[in-house]
Amino acid sequence: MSEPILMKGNEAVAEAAIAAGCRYFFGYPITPQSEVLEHLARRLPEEGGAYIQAESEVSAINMVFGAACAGARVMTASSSPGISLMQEGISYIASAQLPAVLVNIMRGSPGLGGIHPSQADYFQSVKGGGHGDYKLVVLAPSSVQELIDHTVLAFEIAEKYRTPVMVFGDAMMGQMMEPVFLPEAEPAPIDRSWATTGMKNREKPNIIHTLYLPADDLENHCQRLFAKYREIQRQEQLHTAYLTDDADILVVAYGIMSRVARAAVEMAREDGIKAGLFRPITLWPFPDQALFQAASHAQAVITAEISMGQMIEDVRLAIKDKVPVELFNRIGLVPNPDEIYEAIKKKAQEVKVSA
Amino acid sequence: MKREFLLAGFGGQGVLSMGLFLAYAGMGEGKKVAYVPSYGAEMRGGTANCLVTISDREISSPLVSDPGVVVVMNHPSLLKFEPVVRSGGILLINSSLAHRDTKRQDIESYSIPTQELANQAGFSRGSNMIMLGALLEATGVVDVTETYNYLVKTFNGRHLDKMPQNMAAIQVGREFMREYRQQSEASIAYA
Amino acid sequence: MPKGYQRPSTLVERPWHFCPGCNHGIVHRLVAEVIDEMGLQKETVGVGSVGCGVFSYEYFNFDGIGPSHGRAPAVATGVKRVLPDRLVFTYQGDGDLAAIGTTEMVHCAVRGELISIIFINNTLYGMTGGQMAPTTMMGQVTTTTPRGRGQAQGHPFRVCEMLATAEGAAYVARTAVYSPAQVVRTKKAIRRAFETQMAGLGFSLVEVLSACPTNWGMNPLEALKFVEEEMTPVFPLGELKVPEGVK
Amino acid sequence: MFEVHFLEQHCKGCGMCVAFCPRKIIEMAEHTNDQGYNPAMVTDVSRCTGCAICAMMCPHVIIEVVEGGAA
Repeated sequence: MSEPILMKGNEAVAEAAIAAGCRYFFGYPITPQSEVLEHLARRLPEEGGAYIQAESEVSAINMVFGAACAGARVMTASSSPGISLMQEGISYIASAQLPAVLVNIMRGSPGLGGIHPSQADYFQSVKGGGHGDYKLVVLAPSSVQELIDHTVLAFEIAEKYRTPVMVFGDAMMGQMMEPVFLPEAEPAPIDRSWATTGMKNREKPNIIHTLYLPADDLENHCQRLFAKYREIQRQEQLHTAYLTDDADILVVAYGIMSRVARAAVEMAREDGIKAGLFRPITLWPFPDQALFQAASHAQAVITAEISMGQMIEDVRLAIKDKVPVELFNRIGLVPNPDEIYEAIKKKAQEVKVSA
Repeated sequence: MKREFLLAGFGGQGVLSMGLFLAYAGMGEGKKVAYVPSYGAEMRGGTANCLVTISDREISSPLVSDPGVVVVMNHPSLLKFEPVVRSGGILLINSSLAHRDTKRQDIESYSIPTQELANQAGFSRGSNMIMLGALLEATGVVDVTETYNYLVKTFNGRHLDKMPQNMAAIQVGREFMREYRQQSEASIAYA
Repeated sequence: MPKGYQRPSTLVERPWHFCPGCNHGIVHRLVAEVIDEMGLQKETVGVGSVGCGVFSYEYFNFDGIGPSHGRAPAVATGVKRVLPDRLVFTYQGDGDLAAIGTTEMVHCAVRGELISIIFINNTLYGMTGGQMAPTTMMGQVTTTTPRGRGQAQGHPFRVCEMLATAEGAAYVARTAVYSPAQVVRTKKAIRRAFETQMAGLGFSLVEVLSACPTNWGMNPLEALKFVEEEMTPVFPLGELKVPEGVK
Repeated sequence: MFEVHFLEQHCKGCGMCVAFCPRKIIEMAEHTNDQGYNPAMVTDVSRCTGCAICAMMCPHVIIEVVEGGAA
């Protein structure tokens, strides 16, 4: 293995895309993800690819649509308000069954919000965002290395199922630096005989569209999409469970919050409180059965989020309201571990499991 | 062994590059590191601080509420971050811009006139490296020679033109801190 | 002059969804003829639009994409950057191009993107039932300007004149199809647009003034007369910009 | 000299070919096609010069003019 490189999250995403064989990027500057653009504006021409700074996120996502139609491995990145503008395009990409990777370096919202770390786009991406019956695969890395690994994985899933995949980061992960290893191999190329590349040796034209005027056609189309989504749910769920087997208090957190929560769980264990951490890595498909399992011993569940509480709804659905689920949350910052630890301690006393 | 460093000052003082240097130094010894910058609203001239963690094990949280080592490069940073130093930890104060010593009794604290030292060293923009030298001496977190070799290898020719100046400033900072500690030990011995 | 006429092989033989006398069909055919003549059928990727042009991918016998409303120039940009040697064009109406898709169209031109836009101007939204478009003329009655377009609804948008100021736009022309002579000119303009693109000279756009008998409430011949007499004074015909390479 | 073929079932009876034929040899038929339109037809093909203006103006691309046939 080669030497590790110290990299900022945003640059890591950009380099991971290149390592994954992505040569086309279309984006629009927005804090706190602009380094992704800046890095690729420099690097993609060196790699024989194309970078365009679009006139808006609306344009950027449609350039992604076009490049994906043309059979390219393609990515865009933005931050919350920009991702909102891309929702229309995401719905079209999902319906047209195009592979594309989207990165959301989340910032505080609603509205212009702030430029601080946030996890408030969970509903937007996990539950829909764009119009219509579609699903977006959402990956939630928690370190700079995982930003890299999950960007590569995102391309693999996107191409395997011909579907858009989103990678969640946040303002802190975009800016923080950690030592990383870049992947050595890019995902294997897939069959792209469906792409609109000009007919060349084909007799029949390839058509990529999202219009199904006869009701039957639309129903069949949605059924086909959802057969694919069910397959993704079966095959692609990812999570980690840390000290959950005997956990009285189960903390559920994803992304950067799962790192802080893990430290809080360690503090609790040192003090004799049996705490555990369940971390969903795929937010859709949500690892609900694994979470149900991980909560089997729990007397209480705390979800820790940098939002007013969004994932908590999926957590409640997953554990079927067997035990109370409460929210620990902060807005505009990543809390320190002791804040979550205090919440664990308080809960442990309430349910009388504290040491 | 896990150590957290909070470095704070105003934008343009080189606080972030001090943190980066520290992170690279940790990597040079094969340790796990995390570097979290936090910017003010302004890109230049605003407040700047960063948190660096160097650890033998996987770093779970890159954030802590009570870092063991805190560097304050100006007075507002002293006021803001003096209270967060972990009890028994180290506070390094840039006395060129902070107007008092620490009021806390439960920590080790050193006041370093970084600007004056930088001027004497003929590298007036090097106060951050003076402070870094003092920090390395006070904490012994890394082997400085190893760091130098690692950086030369990592940067692969880039940014290396300023390395001799930076290393000289770091050396001045280290020597100042060494004498500072000898004197304080001596004065403790007298008392 | 060659005699006779055969359908271009680049057109799929199927009934159009267009209304009787709608000029979309003529323009579709001209695009297909030019692509046939240039031998580019297997090298072309067409990008449609939303509106009456929405089914263009079903009529052309080459690779086609149906994008969202107004975004065709952005989609075409994505295709062209990946496949720089293909002929990539969009086919858009005035609602799609001059209202919701103005940004995409303008910036495509400004970037000098090597794509061509075939722009159908029939002064209103045809597919949704004849509402006012940016190109609706002053005093013109539409379903959303029941008393005629007035000051309160703004003024007609002259796309070609605006785009001609963009340095990236190499070929900009406005034509019509209300007579055989104009049909010939339109075909020549489409060919020049495609040649501009394939020669790498810059962005190209052909605006075709087009009759909408149904929503104008006219018979097809009255509608052609309306284009000639009412539209051309507001939207003057001609080549606004021609690069040296295709003259 | 020329044959004028109409793809009768695709004709929408707009009458543009009728209006633009320089020889005035195209008319709308009395009968309707499956779509319910009166399709265009040639009345006296022997007078056709093969100029193909009918095809040029046809918005539904249903006309082909080919050389040959019984003169």
